Amino acid sequence: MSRSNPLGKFLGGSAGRNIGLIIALALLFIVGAVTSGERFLNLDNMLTILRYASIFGVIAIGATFVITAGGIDLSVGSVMGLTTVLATLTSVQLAATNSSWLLMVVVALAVGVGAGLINGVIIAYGNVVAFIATLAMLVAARGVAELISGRSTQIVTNRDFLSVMRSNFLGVPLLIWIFLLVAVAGWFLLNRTTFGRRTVAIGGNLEAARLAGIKVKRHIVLLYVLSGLTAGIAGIMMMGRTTAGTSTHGLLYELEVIAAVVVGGTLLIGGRGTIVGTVLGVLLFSTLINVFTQNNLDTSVQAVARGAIIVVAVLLQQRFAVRGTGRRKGAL
Amino acid sequence: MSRSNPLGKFLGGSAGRNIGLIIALALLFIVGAVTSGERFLNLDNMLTILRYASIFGVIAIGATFVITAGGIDLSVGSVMGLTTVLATLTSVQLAATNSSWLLMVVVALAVGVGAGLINGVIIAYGNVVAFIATLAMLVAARGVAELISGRSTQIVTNRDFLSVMRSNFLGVPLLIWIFLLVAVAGWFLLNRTTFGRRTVAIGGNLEAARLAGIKVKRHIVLLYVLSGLTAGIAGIMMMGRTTAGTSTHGLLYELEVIAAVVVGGTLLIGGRGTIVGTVLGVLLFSTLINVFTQNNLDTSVQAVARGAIIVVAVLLQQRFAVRGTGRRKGAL
Amino acid sequence: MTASGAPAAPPQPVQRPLLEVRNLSKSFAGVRALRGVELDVLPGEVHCVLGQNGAGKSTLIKALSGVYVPDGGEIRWNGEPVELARPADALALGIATMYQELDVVDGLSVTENIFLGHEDARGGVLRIRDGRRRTRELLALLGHDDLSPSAEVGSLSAAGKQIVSLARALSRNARLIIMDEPSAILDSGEVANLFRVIRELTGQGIAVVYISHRLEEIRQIGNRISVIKDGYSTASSLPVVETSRADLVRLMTGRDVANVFPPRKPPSSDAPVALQVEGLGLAGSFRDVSFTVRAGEIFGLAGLVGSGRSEILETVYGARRATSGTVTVEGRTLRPGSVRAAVNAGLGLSPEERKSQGLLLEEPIYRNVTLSTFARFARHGWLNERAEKAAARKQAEALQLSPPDPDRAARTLSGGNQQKVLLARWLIHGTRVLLLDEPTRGVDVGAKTEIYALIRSLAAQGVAIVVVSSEIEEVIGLADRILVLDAGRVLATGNADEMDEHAVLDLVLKGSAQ
Amino acid sequence: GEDTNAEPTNNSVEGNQSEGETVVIGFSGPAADHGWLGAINSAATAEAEKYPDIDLRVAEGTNDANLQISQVEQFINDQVDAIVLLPTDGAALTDVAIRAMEAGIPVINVDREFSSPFAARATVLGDNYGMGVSAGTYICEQVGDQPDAVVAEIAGIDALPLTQDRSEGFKDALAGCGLEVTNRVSADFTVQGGEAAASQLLAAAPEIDALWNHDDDQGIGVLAAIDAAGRDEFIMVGGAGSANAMREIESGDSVLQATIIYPHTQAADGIRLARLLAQDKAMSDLVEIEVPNRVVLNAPVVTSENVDEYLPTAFES
Ligand SMILES: Nc1ncnc2c1ncn2[C@@H]1O[C@H](COP(=O)(O)OP(=O)(O)OP(=O)(O)O)[C@@H](O)[C@H]1O
Ligand SMILES: Nc1ncnc2c1ncn2[C@@H]1O[C@H](COP(=O)(O)OP(=O)(O)OP(=O)(O)O)[C@@H](O)[C@H]1O
Ligand SMILES: [Mg+2]
Ligand SMILES: [Mg+2]
Repeated sequence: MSRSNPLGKFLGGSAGRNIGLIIALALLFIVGAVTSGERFLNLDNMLTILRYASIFGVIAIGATFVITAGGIDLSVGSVMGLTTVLATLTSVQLAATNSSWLLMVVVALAVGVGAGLINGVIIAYGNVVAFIATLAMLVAARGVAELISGRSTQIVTNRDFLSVMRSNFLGVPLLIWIFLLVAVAGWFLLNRTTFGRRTVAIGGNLEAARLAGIKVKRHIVLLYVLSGLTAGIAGIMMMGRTTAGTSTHGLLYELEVIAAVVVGGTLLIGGRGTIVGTVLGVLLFSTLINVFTQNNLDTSVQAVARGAIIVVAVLLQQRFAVRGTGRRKGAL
Repeated sequence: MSRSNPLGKFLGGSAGRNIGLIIALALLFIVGAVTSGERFLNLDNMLTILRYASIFGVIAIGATFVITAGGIDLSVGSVMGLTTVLATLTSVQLAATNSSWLLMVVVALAVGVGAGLINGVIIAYGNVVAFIATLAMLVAARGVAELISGRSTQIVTNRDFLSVMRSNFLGVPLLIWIFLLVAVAGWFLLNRTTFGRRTVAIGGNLEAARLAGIKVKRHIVLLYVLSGLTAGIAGIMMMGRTTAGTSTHGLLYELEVIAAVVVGGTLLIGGRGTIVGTVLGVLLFSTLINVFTQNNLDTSVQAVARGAIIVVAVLLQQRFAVRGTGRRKGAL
Repeated sequence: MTASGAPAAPPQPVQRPLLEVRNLSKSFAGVRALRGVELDVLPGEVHCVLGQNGAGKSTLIKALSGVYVPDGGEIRWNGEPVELARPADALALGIATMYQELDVVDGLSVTENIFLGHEDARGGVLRIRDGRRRTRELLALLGHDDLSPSAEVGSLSAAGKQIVSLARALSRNARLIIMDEPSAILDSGEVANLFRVIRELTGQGIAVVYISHRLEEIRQIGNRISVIKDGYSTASSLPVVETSRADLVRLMTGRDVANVFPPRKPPSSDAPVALQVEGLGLAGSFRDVSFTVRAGEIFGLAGLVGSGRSEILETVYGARRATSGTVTVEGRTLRPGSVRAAVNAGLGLSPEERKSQGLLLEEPIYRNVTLSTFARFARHGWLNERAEKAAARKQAEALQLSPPDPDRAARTLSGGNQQKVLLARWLIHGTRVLLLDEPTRGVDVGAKTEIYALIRSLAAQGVAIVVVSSEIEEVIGLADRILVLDAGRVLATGNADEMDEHAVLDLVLKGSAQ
Repeated sequence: GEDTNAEPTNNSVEGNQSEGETVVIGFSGPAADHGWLGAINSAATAEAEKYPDIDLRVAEGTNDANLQISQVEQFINDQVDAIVLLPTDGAALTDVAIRAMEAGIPVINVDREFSSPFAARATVLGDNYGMGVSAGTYICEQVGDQPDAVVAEIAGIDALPLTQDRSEGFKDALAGCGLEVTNRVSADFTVQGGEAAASQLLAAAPEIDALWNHDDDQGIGVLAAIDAAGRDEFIMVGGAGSANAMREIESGDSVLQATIIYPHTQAADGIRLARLLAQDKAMSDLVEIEVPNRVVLNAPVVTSENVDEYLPTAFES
């Protein structure tokens, strides 16, 4: 709990908070190493875990902000799908071929930001509870994506885009670098900037933040825009990874993302958020799937094991995090 | 807002709270009547809407209690699926044929209660946040259901069970009667019993409830048991309606149910719950789908319209409900 | 005070104590809140527990109510040692408690709140009519026939909630009622009412443990006094009549605190007008409120609970959108309904409900202190946390915040120190006009004097200050000018030294009688 | 028109194509949450548009049996002339289909079979088991000579009976040449699911000889993962038969060597049959004067040799 410990500080304000998760992750690695040995531990497999984690992780970073502020964004997956559909439209891809592949990136980001803006305005100015507003966006964005794509999968034909997205840097795929970059940026944004401070304040006590002169509504809009932006970034990564744009991208991400963030230690009621925890939560989930596959586990058995492991991870996380933070609210 | 008005009183404590929803529902009926005329307004179609609403609605009644207490139960659909699988096991059906079809009912209810008990204990005594605990149950129960059923659909062969479940009473199908019964019982339980008052208290101010000597943990367990019980009842109804038990029953119910409850006016942060609102919310959703089908709307267009209508319904509901409740917390 | 009257005669000393507390201790992570507390409560007495903020009073009563399980020591009830593992255990014994933090449920009605946990029910089914009847009886006993049993508690003012809380404690038919600062949010009329009820209770042999920072109240209602300092008992069961105010203060603080209100230094009449409020109104709450406050002046708003004082402050501050009128700060008219505009213009508000409106309880103290100024410690949005923390620490030291550790969560501070955090917030801001809503609620005598001195010195530095307080003598003692309010109407405005408590009360009562 | 003794109006191609009296056909299927189902829907609506005498009512695609039942009930209430039903679960929709039949509305069961023969007037099925057999047989032909060949499988949504059927057929066919599935993962018929499952599978199985992927739509993701991992030591067989997959096969430089067709035109066929039934017509090219009650579509293997034949009619996933 000591705040003077610099490592502890980095680990999300207090090392203790993440120790439980690190233990859970370590246990999982041991299980992986014991059951699959070299096949699990080799570099390629580690990169596989990270590549899988990266897209999901980028979205989770954005979601961490929203949840820290006491909100929720169920629309992330669906919005991600929409960004891929619009960025892979024939017209966009043609224009991108003639100008630059960056056009596709810009389109994806713009769509994400736009959807986030709509979410934010409905929530902050329409006073619609975030759960409902973003659930409506989840449904509607998927519908729009289907209409625009005619429910078909659009292939990425832009070679430049693909070769950039699949490039490596220092032996590590670009996707993983993007995740790292977004995570580090997210960490700084949450812990070292006024934006992050406002986010925590709003999640901790919205009324107090308002009375302290923080423009709460505007900030809430920005938070959902940020979440839309990370969905857009994830959309770009997804197009690179799957070479396709389709309305089914991001299907059922909504609960998984929130689960990773909350397992990471961010409070669902707001007021406390940890980027390091989110990254650990995401890694936990992706390592889990990897270990399952390595062991050729039956899908249903996987599901049962997954349910149990999620609960155990949270129990572990709490076991170590509760100390010193005293009684917590929202036990329910 | 007048509290002396008995109708107003029935409508969830204050008529105002539900007026917005009633208006939304009325608008929808007008749209249905104008676009589809007789085809929409006839009795058979009304019964179709209600039959569909009934299964979903029974689950939503249980969910209303959990949400009123500030909790959340994402596992309802998956638990419902599990109840149908276990109640349609060959051994159970054989035993039921030899003894009584009630055995299937008992098995379904017991499974629902058991799952709810596990949820409740993990949440109340394990201090695992409800979102995560029930998400884990959602995943795990589906896995168990798949394992037990071998992923095949089990046919209900018990004739007695089917003929009871499909009977009519006063020209109205049994399913609808069950929904009505559960709704009335739920209303009574929430508004006229100590259990209901304590549920509201726990959702409104958990600490205050504890200080008042309420056994909060035990009560929380009971709430999730109740939610599991309604999932079990819904499972029975589902078996009657589909003549089958399968792990895919109840797929993706989790968010829909919560949406119906919240659109109905129950606060997601807890402390206020309305059964009448939930019933209206469920009716709104099922009428919406009916009107869409009547008008032969494209699925994707339906999705977009649905997103928009949900937001509008909530805005309407709030427009009329905010008055007089003064400063509200949790605008986010 | 209208509630004056001789304290009841001390009960017979031969009586056996109802409650005995021996050497009680309780620690929280790193904080030893109690370390050897003694308490004896006799049937039918009003036993006052005194201590500074953070002395451990609330912790003691929570140990007596089964909220906290003590680490050591003994609690005896009727001579028998008891273990109180949960609130229900204490309630079952006959110990009912009014907690310092309002413990009502907003979404439930008055009746439902009062009987929460022991509802009038048969087989779990509520007997609504019986509950309402008993509620009406209780409310009548408390002199509040005006409260409807079916009203939602969330719609009541803080004082209304406190009354519900009291009714709840009474409804338990307890033999000991513990009241943790019940008067903090009550005006003098309500306090008189409370005392009448307490006398009726003690007349029936019920014991009351009474906690308050208002020493005059203790002299009026108390029989015996126990004093806690830093978790120790420094005195037990002193008879009130034999203990002087100065003794009490010394027992609590370990020093002498004199001169409660610092001397007035009214601003020169040519000081510029800092705040001008004209024709301000808020539909359904107050109307046509006008006043001006000059730089360096302290302006008080007096009135009964629910007269709309808090709402006036919040409306001036932009937290509520005025339906009419204007607010002008140093010549600039503010955009209505915008807190940001008010803050930018140099306005600061220390709100009435510290916990729900002021503090980020889980966040460290320094972040609470800089909540409206952290952007100043940032360049292009990039925070310089070191500078921020240093500034917060400096301000906290200037206010003698205790403990002085700026990294502690605000939640662990005692009430008085939480109030100081809010003041520090606006001091760092360099606010030109400070709006203080109940700045000394729940604050101990020592800290109160410090806060008074602080307010005065701020005024001396040219800050215009508006103070709302339910203690009329506080408004009169502190303010240069006063505005008296009743039910949202301005009754009078005048210089504070031309008024006294009785004059103000008379005004208010006449106003209400109309 | 349920009167089976009625003389069909005609059974020539021209006669069947000619406009008859307008028939209202209700169509309900699962949520189009992946490419093949999307193609099913599009093909069905496109087919209906070809006939001016078809008034097609499409209910919202859903994976909830309860909702789908109420949609069929709505069709019954409206007394449509025929119902084409691709049930989210065959057994779960059987009862309401029987009720429709009892109400005199012919039901055409598509893809996922009802549990009662009385529930449908005609049934159009893809052959899921046959698909697995085709895939397994093809793989046996290619790598059957290596007794320890590593065969991997990427299934679709594991909870669906059709996935079980496909895997069963695959297993049985492989057993014929002494092989078995060494690594099996399941995806969810989506591109992202295919990519995710495949990349994990490739990490878990460093050396593969043959891979069967159940669905070409998720195959886009599978191929992307294979490409990203730089693996090409094995042959891959697809499923469903999307145009995309066929172009890959045609190109000749892909690991994807073959795909097993699972017709996306089933619902479209269902609509045609529904129209014929409602208009009391028979099927051309059959001597039989009645529309047959069971049509099981073939699951042919498409390879570089015959891809030209299939590409023109393949669906764009
Ligand atoms: N839950 C807690 N966790 C950590 N420290 C606590 C907690 N509750 C109280 N404390 C600490 O225990 C000490 C005693 O607090 P307590 O609330 O009993 O004081 P008090 O005498 O009631 O003060 P006040 O007059 O301000 O109400 C204080 O130092 C406080 O900071
Ligand atoms: N949240 C609320 N909902 C409804 N009415 C309220 C609310 N808050 C205050 N009121 C009412 O508004 C009026 C003015 O309240 P306000 O709090 O401004 O008064 P006050 O003079 O500051 O009294 P107090 O000492 O209780 O704060 C009162 O009648 C009060 O009951
Ligand atoms: Mg206290
Ligand atoms: Mg006030």
